Amino acid sequence: MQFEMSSLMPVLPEIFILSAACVVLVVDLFLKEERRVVSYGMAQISLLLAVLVTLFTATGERQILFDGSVVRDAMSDVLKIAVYLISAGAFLYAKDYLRDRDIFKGEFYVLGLFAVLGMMVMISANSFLTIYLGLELLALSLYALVAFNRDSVQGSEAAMKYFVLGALASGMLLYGISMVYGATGSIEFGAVSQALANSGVDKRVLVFGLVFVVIGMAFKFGAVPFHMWVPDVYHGAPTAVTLFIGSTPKIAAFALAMRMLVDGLGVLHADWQGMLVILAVLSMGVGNLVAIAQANIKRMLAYSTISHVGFILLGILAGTGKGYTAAMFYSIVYAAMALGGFGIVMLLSRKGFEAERLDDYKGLNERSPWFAGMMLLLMFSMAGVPPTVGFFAKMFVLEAVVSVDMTWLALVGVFFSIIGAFYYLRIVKLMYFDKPVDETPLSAGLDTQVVLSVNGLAMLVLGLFPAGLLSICAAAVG
Amino acid sequence: MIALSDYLILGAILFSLSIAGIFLNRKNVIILLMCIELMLLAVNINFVAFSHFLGDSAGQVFVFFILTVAAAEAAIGLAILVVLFRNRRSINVDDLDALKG
Amino acid sequence: MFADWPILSLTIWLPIIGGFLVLASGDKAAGATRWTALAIAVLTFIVSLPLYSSFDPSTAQMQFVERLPWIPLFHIEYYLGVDGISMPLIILTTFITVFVIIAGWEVIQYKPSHYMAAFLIMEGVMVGVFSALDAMLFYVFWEAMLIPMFLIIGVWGGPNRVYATIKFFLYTFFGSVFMLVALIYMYFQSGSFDILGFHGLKLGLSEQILIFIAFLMAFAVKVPMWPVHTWLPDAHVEAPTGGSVILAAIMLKIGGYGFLRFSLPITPDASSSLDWLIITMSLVAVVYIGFVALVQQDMKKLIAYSSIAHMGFVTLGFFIAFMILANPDATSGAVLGIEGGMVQMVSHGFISAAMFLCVGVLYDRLHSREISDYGGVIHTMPIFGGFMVFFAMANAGLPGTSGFVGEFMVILASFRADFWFAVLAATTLIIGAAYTLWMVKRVVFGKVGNEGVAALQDINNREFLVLGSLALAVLILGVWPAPLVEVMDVSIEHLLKHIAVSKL
Amino acid sequence: MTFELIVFYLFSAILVASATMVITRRNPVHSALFLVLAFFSCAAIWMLAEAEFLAIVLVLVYVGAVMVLFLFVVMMLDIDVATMKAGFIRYLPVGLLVTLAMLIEIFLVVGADNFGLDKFPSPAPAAADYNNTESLGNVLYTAYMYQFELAAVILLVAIIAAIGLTLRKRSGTEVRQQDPSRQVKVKKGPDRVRLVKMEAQD
Amino acid sequence: METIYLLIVLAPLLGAIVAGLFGGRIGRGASHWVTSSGVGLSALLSLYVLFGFVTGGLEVFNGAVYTWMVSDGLRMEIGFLVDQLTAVMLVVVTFVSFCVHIYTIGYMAHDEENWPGESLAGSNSYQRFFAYISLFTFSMLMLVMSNNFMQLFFGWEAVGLVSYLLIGFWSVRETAIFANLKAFLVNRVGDFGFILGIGAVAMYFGSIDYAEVFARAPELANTQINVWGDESWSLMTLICVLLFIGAMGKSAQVPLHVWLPDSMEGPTPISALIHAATMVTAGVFMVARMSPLYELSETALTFVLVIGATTALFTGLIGIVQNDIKRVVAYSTLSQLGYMMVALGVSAYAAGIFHLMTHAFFKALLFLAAGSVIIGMHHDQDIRNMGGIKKYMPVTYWTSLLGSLALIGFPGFSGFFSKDAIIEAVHFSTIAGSGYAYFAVLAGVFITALYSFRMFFLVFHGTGPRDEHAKAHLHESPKVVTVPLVLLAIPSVLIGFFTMEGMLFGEWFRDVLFVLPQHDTLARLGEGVHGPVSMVAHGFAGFALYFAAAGVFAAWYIYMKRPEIAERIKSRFGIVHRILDKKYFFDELYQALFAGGSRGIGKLLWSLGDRILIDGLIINGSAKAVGVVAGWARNIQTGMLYHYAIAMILGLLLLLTWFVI
Repeated sequence: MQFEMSSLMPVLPEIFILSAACVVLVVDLFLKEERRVVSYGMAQISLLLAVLVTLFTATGERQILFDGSVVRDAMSDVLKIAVYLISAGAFLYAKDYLRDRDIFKGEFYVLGLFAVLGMMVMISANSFLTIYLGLELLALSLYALVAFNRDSVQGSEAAMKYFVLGALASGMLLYGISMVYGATGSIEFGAVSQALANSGVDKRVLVFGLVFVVIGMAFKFGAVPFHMWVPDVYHGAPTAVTLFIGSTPKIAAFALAMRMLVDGLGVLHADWQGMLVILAVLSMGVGNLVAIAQANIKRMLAYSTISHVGFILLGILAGTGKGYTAAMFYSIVYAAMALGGFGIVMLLSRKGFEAERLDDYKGLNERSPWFAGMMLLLMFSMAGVPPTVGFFAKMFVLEAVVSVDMTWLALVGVFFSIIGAFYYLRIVKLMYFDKPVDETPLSAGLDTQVVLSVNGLAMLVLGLFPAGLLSICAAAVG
Repeated sequence: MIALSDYLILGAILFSLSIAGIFLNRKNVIILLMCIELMLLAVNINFVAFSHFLGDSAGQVFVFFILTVAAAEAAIGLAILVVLFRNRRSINVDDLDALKG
Repeated sequence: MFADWPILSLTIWLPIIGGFLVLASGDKAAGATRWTALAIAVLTFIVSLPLYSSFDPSTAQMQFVERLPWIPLFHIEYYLGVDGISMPLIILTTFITVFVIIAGWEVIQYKPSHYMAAFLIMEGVMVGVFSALDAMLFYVFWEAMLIPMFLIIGVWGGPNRVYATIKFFLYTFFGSVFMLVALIYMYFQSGSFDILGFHGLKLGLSEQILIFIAFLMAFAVKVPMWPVHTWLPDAHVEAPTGGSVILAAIMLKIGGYGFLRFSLPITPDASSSLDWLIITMSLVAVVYIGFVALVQQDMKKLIAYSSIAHMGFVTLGFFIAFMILANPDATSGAVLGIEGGMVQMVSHGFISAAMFLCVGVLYDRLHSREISDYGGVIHTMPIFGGFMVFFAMANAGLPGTSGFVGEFMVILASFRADFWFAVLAATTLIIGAAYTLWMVKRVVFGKVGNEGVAALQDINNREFLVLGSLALAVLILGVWPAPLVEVMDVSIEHLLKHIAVSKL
Repeated sequence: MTFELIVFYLFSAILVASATMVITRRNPVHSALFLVLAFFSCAAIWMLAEAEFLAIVLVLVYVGAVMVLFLFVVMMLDIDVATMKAGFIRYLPVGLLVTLAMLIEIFLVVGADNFGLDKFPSPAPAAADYNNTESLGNVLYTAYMYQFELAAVILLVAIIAAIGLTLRKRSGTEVRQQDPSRQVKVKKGPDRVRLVKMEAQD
Repeated sequence: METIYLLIVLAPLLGAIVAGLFGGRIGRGASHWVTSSGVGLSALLSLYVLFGFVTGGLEVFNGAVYTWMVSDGLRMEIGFLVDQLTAVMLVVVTFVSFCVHIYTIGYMAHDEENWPGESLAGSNSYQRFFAYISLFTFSMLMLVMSNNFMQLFFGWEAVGLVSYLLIGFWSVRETAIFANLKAFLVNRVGDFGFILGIGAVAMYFGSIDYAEVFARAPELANTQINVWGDESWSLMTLICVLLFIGAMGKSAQVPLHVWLPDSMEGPTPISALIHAATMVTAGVFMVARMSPLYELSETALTFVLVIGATTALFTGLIGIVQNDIKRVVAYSTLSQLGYMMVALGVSAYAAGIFHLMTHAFFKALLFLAAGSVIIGMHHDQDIRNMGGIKKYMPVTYWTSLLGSLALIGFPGFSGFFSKDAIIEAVHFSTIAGSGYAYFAVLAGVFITALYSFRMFFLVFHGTGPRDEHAKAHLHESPKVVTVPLVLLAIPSVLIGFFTMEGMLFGEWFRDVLFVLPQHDTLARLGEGVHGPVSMVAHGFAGFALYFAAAGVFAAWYIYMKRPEIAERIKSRFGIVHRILDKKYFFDELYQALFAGGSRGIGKLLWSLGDRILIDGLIINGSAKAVGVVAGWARNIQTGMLYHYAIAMILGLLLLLTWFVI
């Protein structure tokens, strides 16, 4: 086998991010504490450059590389770009927060970039092995990030829980992969898919393996009952990290599901559809219900994530092109919503004060009408109220579900979203209808303010003009 | 002759034991980590067995990577454990209950 | 000459964009903000007028159509148009909004720019609801209405506003999400979200019934029909005057409009087989709610309940059409019922708006809505007292006012469906007069109740303008409803022809 | 019963027994040692499956590095062993039940019905010149090159994470440190001797 | 011609608008000028119209002014039907109204005394009053000139509105605003039936135009409508009864009569105009107008007859024990309305209308006279405080006497002709209930005479007011008050004599009022009567005249000659007196049953239905349930790592069991 430079071109984005991470890692060693912002800047620039690199190397065709290990297609390009942009947003919001807490260290950005790399690998994976490695790369980076604030009792507890459960989940995933390997004799998606199509394979063994694979995916998504880590990790991790965990990995999880279930095990659609139905219904139910009982906004958003995952699963389980498009749209939109939501949490936090309690949002409209408006848009978007984009995300998914004659599932979905609307409304209520307890003015930097505004307004603008993003997703799914 | 099912049953027993370990062990986080090592071992047995019976090297390659990752995982897990212990002076699983609800 | 202009789009987006401008202008120069808001509202009203003047009442076709692709992948279009059913409601919306802005002039001191902006945005959105011909566009406007209203009640409302506004939001949200599923379902049956396409869709009876129920949940909550009405009194009581006005005058109409645009033509067979349900609910609304209104101590609550009872006539009028159609020897009455419902909607828009504004006038002065806190208002506010009595009479359905027309038509039509429907519906003559006039007696007439009342100032020019304009509208419509009925006549006859044909 | 089978069963028994000990021992040091035993027996079983390279890696990497790390950490952390197993018996029934249910369900699938010799005949033993290590090495650096690089990145992340989490720059009064580079740079004068003026004490 | 009719209607409306909206600006004088001249113009034009019909110079006019609306093929128009019946009503309405306008100038001259000083509503109450009565005139004219049911209902409700406003005119008085609410609501009960009747007409005739409806009436005469299960009713009976329920409200027939006595809370001019002469007779007018329908349903006629007779007798009885001067007149009005209804019930529509006309004049006269007395007595209305007013107020005295004589049916006076015609018509009638009615109307004659002259004697004769202060200031009312009295006294006495022949037996109503031959009681009466003189002679042959005389004598004997008898009767028949004094407990019954009952139902529905069941249980209950479930569900998240792991393992087991096994 010969390697030519041209064969590396399709993975140039991965190579670029890897190099960037290493460069940041090294450069950071030589930086003084007060110059740490350079690492940050480099990380941001590399993410933005990665967008360009991805765009320039994009061919729009489906390319299988490295003996079937990697796939480069339109979906991977779109998802990767979303990951870069949202990660960049996360890094930006995190900056002030980290600095205020004396954990503004290069490792954050290095690990963050490695996590991005992990996600990219997942997004582009074409074999179970690649996807596993990508998953672990992402997971290991995240474990470390959760424990990033070493002096935080909650952080280390969350990290421990995340780690143990994550390891358990990847153990299960591997067990499932081993069964699939045993049944099909291959770990490469194309080959697996082909082997399945040629039947002769014992269905029962496959479904048995499938269950484990689905669980591995469900854990990454945080779908009930594999969701238990989500609230604790969101809550315990430093908000800057929660922001990161809460946003982009959902895109990666979507890719995980698409690659494994659709590319690899698409033939078993009828079987995994049933599993995803259970997971989706439970997720929407538990997520929305328990969120109501939360007094901590990070936990609340965690449960809200779980409920949104239920919706993403709905789109995937439909098993049609439109369903995948809808789920993809939803994932990206959700990542952006979560980014904005946690961004506001970061905005309100300051040195020695975590704006975690719901009561901290009281009277935000008095303190900053603009950002109250942004949060309003984000919350209504999460609740799925038009004309925000969250509505369209939900609507497309429902459409996909209805199109496969599962109208009852759509009804379950909308029923739980009514319950869900309550806790989003409660935030709006606190911001607009209550008097502020804390009158401290907001102290975020201009960059954060601008990006956060763009983030919030995007909910509205995308809601008014959803066709663009939607057609991109549709084209990506193919 | 050793049948494929023998290997797989061995893997299954190990897998179940590791799960039982996670289940039963409520005091010591380290043993949880060990259980996870056991679980990966079970998976590896599966892969090796399949690889052997299918005459395909991919399974063994997979095991190779699992071992690598498991090592990395162990390192990070133990690092987190150390951080946890520093913060709490305990690695009792029962004490990890600050985050709930 | 106006036919080529995108009048509907203008009417929708002018106030929305204007609203954001007002929002951006902030509260530093509150006076300028108010004038800007008023200018936008008036301009919107003027812009909407060609809808009436250039309207061709001789056709049931959609007019002023605008059609652009919006989300091509799902065949969702930006598709607007009006017929005789929606056009009067749009004019009503633009008309009432002007007065809501004026009514909130100096009353709203807390963040007036937000207040004005919320109403302007809502105006645009409501016009959107009435003019959307794409179901998804309709739904987007329909739900978008909730946001400004949620804030209006919550921010400028009374002491129990949070409960009221969340109840309002969740109630209506609950109702409408099921409609969403129904719309999506129909999308797969017809291949697009074109509402007119839905009309022609063949559907089985059980499908129709499920879709009908989904629509019913949305529209019944909005109208509101008994027994899903309880959000309304709370919302009304807590809302600021402008909010109550918009809520009563226009938002409730959206539910009624929905029945005409969706339930009836899309699921005629289900409507026909479930008409007893709607009629029962409507009659319960008329009678039950009438009695409930009688014992209210709070003026706004009383008027809120009265709104529910009046909207009962609307739904009654719409659905007796099916009973009449089912009767083989009946020839007429169905159109009368539906038109009666429509007239009732428009008229109720004026009257309830005026009633809430009247309460608002009092509330602004004494900060109480309790009936018992007033008495003998006529002695200190004779002009206001005159208006209040006038609107109360209109509310009680006095001939010569618009309140009479719709009720009269519906009672006449319901007689054709069943004698007892007419009997129950006609009880509103008694109960309606009882609760309205009893309130008037206790508030307006009698000896001056207390020192607060003794110190009242009569309405100023601004309030006079608002109430006077509405009084004129009520009177004109009552004395000569023909122009209103004419524009909707062909459309409704077309609708009736459509629903008379079974889809099975 | 062939020799191979006897060996398989023997090591399987040891493997299962030691695994059981791992999860039931009170003292984590014992658990760790039993885990080492389990790895050894597993390595033996892999040998039977002609995965010599992996068997050796397992012993070398796992027993040699990972388990030592475990032991190191166990020793380093000051753990009260006495209380470690309290409540074990209480959860035993439930644990057993769930484990049994699990086992039964897995057995139903992976049992001889699906994976018996009739379905999967034992492969012919590899030729004498077959080199497991070589064949693995071949694919590892060609077909799996991408993954191989990724594995390297994962290890790098592990290093960064472990260091980032546990390395502490000790400062201040907690620990007195020597810094030879600073010692060397000491200059004459104020660096060496510091004159302290004190008020006369009476 | 249409212009004249429009002018008749619009002139008062214009006056009302000017005085109502700009009264404060233009002042009192201009207000009463503009309204009075408006009504005056109407009156003149009405006379012209009537004259036109008398001379045959005018044709019946039936035409639309404008189309109110067209819906579903049902054309609703605002239009006029002017025929002989309308012409009579026009003249009655505008003439009485004009007199009342004039009278009001005097009566309301010092109205500000009735208002608290600071009341702004009181500051222009004078102008407002004129606006109201002009508006009333307009409404009443719309009613009588209507050519369709919708407009009839408009007029019907509009007069109700003005009545409401005027009864509650002195809005500081708790009793007044209670009375107006009561009046409106009781009327609404009638309207309830009325609108249903219109509904029935509209739906079965497909039109609400009189001409079309009447034309189609015969073909629908035997239509049955299904009301419940197999039960079906005659359409015509249903329509007529429903419409008559409306008439019962407006014309204050038992049991919807309770509002009329209370309506005396309003200023006296409106008692005369609205609650005696015009509005309350709208019911009579309506039934007469609908004679083509009523004739087709004997059941409905019986219904009308029985209700009318009952009203005539029993409300008259109450009049005997009343002490408020206006209430006595009010009960007398009730009783006389009963007579009119009786006439309609026996198909003597012409007699009914005839009595309506004569009654309008003499009852307005009596009310205005009573008002004059009240002015003199400084708004003391208790007849027990009066007496001997004759010498202080001669004009009032004499006009009152003429009015009272007309009322009791003194031979030759207008009341005599109309009332005697009714009694005789009942006598000739054969429809069910006519026996009872005959007894009632005869007894009524005695009672009418008794209470009328009881009042007359107590007020004008005897020793004089007990209150010396009042006595000192007692004097005749000003010209603006007495002139209308005189104006009204003339027709009270004479009109019967001159019009009786034409109206009762002549051609006048032949094309307007429709009577089936078998019902035509007047025709049978007409066979024996030729001209007014013959009628008077005929009167002496009947019982009625002697009953009336007995009544007058009894009144003189009991209340003037031997006042102690009255006391003795009162104590002897305590229960009867109490029943009469309490007006058969109707008010108490209604108050408890309807006012209290509906409030009770309302409270029940509100608290139980809305608040407890719907809101409490379903809405807040489900919200609470969600909250409880949420609170419970969050406990699953124990924080314990092994629980989390267990959850995952259980999830695994679940999926395995579900999909693999």
